[in-house]
Amino acid sequence: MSEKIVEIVDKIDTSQVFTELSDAHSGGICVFVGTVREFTQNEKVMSLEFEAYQKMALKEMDKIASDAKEKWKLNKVIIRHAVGLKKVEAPVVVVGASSAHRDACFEACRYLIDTLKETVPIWKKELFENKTVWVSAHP
Amino acid sequence: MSEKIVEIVDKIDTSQVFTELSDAHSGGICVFVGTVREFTQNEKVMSLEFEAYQKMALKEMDKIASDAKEKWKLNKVIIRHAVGLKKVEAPVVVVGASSAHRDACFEACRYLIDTLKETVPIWKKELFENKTVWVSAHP
Amino acid sequence: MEVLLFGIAKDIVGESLIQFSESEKVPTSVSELKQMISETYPEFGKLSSLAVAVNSEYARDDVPLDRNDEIAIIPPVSGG
Amino acid sequence: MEVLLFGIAKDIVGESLIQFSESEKVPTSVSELKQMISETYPEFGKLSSLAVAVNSEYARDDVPLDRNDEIAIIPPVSGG
Repeated sequence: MSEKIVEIVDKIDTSQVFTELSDAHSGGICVFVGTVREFTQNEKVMSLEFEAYQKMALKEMDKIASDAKEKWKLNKVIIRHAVGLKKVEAPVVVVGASSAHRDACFEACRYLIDTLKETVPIWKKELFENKTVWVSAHP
Repeated sequence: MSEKIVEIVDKIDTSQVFTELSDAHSGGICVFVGTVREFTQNEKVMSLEFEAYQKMALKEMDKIASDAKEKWKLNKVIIRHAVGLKKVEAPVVVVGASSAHRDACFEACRYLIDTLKETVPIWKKELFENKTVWVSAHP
Repeated sequence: MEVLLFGIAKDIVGESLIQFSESEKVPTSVSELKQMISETYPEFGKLSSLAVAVNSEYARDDVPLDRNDEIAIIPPVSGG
Repeated sequence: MEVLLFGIAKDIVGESLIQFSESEKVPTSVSELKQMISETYPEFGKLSSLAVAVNSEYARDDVPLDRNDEIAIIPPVSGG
């Protein structure tokens, strides 16, 4: 299995992620899943819509995965983001890493999601009952 | 679904953990899985055997889950440990938490595994080709 | 020259693409492109940030633009 | 009085239980229990740490022991 999985998909399946990151040299696997939350600042969210500049997003995700592998001693890394319309509770992003010891996979996992949110060209639109908002667009 | 899952099981199934921790009020889920590593200090491990003082272990795991829920704003928490003989790559422990924002679930997840390793009466025996070692027993 | 638009940039312009015809004045650098679109669509000035990608890499203001480059406006990202 | 044994403690004693018969001297506190088993089984003295649980809770050295308590020797834990 590949040491670096970087994907943009229509639907995220969380059931296989630990199997995907598992290997004989790892004692720990840390995974973060971002999901659609029902309320944002007390307003009820109907759904979220994700749009990606696919080609560039994959390039940036690959850079983040490679950077993480340089910063920490990791065995496998995964960054998978969903696009399209997502309902409450749906998983929208999965990042994770496996390593011999747990420090590395915890730190790397945090780095993966933090950096993804800063640099990967993916946009999230919140659909409320009476309006839609592109998240972070305005100060 | 219960807000706190604390279990000792014979076999860990990692495929449902994100579903178990998912809820409408969470935007993030962080999960750590501990697995059997093939090499320890350059010696090849055949398998690991876990033994628990079940009654007390469940009590201690429940305390850790409750403490985490007091320290951070968490929606759901899971601590699940396996007992018995485990082969290389097998998952032996799963800890995780879901929360509105990712800081809380990351910090809580780390706390869960660190504290479990310190206080929960479970013992790990490493089975090498020619000997067995109770981990951490001796200085 | 074509400029790809995503997220709120697409909403501001009302298209998923800005096309500069052969006869039009085209921006020769990232900074010129930013200036031109902000003048035509003042809403861009209200965004938290505005980046440009050239050939699917973030490009600084002084990067020159060529007709054959793949150019994209990158409004504030919000993945994850 | 019975004392439950786990992990390496079970290996040291060669049983999963230490039984004190009615006629025997029984330890009256956690510290006395620790002292008694370390004298009978010197291997306990070589462990990184040695704890005792009374009624499935970690118990400090001054905790008194009763015949009806569930008592356990807790060698260094290594779960996870």
